[in-house]
Amino acid sequence: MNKRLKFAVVVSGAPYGAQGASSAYQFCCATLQAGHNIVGVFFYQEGVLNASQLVSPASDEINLPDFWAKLALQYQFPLEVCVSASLRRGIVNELEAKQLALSQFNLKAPFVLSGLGQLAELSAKADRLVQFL
Amino acid sequence: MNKRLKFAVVVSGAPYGAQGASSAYQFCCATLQAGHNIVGVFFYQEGVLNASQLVSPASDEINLPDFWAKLALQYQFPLEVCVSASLRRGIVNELEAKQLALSQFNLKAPFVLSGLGQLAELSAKADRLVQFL
Amino acid sequence: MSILHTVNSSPFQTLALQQCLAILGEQDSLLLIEDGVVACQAKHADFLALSELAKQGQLMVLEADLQARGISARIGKSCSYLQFVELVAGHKSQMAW
Amino acid sequence: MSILHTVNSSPFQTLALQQCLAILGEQDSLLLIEDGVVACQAKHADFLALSELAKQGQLMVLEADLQARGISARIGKSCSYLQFVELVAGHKSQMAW
Amino acid sequence: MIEKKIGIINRCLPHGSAQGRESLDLTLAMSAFNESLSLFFIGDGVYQLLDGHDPTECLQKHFQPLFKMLELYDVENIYVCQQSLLQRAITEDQLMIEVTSVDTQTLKTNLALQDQLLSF
Amino acid sequence: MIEKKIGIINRCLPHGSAQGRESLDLTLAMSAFNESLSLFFIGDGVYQLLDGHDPTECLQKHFQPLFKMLELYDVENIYVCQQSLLQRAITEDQLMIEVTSVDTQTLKTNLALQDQLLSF
Repeated sequence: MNKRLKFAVVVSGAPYGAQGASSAYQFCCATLQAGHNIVGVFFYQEGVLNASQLVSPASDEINLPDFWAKLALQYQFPLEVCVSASLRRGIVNELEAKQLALSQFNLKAPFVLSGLGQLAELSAKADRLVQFL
Repeated sequence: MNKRLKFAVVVSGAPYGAQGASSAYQFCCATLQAGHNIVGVFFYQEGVLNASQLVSPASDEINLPDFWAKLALQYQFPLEVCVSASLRRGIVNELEAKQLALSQFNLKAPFVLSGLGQLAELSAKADRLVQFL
Repeated sequence: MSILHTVNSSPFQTLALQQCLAILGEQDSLLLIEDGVVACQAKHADFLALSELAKQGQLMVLEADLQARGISARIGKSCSYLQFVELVAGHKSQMAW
Repeated sequence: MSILHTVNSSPFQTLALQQCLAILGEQDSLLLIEDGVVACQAKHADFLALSELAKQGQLMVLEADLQARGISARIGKSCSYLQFVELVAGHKSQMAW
Repeated sequence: MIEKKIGIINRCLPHGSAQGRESLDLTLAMSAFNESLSLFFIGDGVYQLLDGHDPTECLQKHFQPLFKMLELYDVENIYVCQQSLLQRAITEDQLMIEVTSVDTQTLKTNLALQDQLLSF
Repeated sequence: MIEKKIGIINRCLPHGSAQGRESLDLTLAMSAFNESLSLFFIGDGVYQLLDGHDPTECLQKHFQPLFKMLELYDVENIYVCQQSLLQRAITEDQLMIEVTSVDTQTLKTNLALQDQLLSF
């Protein structure tokens, strides 16, 4: 078997409408299956929409935010969501909602809003960085 | 002056990340300024994201969902949002949230969730149909 | 009455412009918007075909989108959002590329 | 150690493949994913250049994406998600197009 | 009032984007309200109809079987660009539904007949 | 541990998508944590730097002035593809910041030096 490597994955695509986020998810599954580690997945640009708890596809379709959440919990890696990219796209956690005087929020656990510094940290930790558009 | 025409506008692009929805908004403003009527704007595909009440850009940026809401209220035309395209992208109104057992919702007033039949109706009413990707 | 084609992507990024030109009818018009406006500034594979269209008066470019990118059109008629509306009014249908 | 380029769009839709081939280094590899997989089935402007790359063993195609679209590759090595992971592991960096 | 002719244009590959699937959704839904729909498959859009999709492994919805519904819903004007098929070495009998294959000139003529167009 | 070299690649026009703006956001933010950033402007990406953007009328954010911050943040490796400039008849003095213009071979070499790449 090859050397165990640490992967960081950047997701730039929405969970629905384009395939990139699904490809990223399948790539993460394969990475773990191959015995490598995932140090974290960073969601940026349209990718932040993966963190919505309101995504509700029909029953014959996959719910990608659910899939991400389960995989991250099972393998204990963080799902970091860029806060500034999120706010302008309508992804808000409970705390931000309060500060912005919004009556609702939609960030799904265990996704967390974080700054681009977190991406820098993942990048520093990782042996390989992979991006999905 | 030219003949007054009835316009229907289809928005297929997200409020942020791509320019199409902004172009559609500016087109609608110009349409009204020219003395034409808008029978309605239909939001489909990524366009449904324009209907989120959680979109919270920085103060030096425009809030496109707000802009749509104000224009529609001022000129009294409907903002129809395709319900099936919405649900899979995480746009949910209070009623759907209850039925799906979701604790939160994010549809902004006066946007309304509606079926593709509404697009057929707008199409039948309109002298011109314009789409923004 | 004919089709108003709108192209919103750069000819250096997508083949939308090329494919649009291939099925553009004799009576149709083409309006470049958003990133599509660069097609009338830079030399790309279809610049000659586009120039021909401009000579026939069938090529328009959205001024606001040129301005946004700091470029000026070498071919085509510059057009405001109001003129965009009247272009739609003056054509039977619109086709978004 | 070199770059693994991934192209996810069709050569009939975007110029990503063409631009990727223009700066692909001698030691680099190219993996076609998502809509990009059609590049190894249909005859497009860069099919010849792509075939050359395939002959050097530097062209891979994601099997799952071929299957999704009901097409088969005429050039390039077919590859699973697991092999995709090992390709990333075997290169210094990845560049997404 | 005469019913408007609506042309629905498909230019994308399946699965890389949701264009094909949402175009078909729209077509089936609108066919209940408008009997003058025409579908156009040009460029990569012809892959939508190429029989044999299997998107399970890449987690996309397998919507191709729904094309069979078009006939039941009386959507009969289905035009496919001949040149796009040729360019991709796809023959008509590889397509999963019956279509009318048209040359560029006929394509232009048929597009010009439509009152409204929607692109996917 | 040696700091990783990160290459940030810009291939898009400004304003039609948020690519340029979000690439610059990322660059400025990451520069606080990593001093080995290199920026690459290739293809339509060179328009990001072409002086004179004015996106007010099309409702987009005027982020171009922020490119001036790169110098303050010590981001100094800024490579622009010579051929892309030439193809668009843009000269270096029309760009709003100082850059290193490179030919295709140098571009390849510099890209190969990076440990990680991010595309916009």
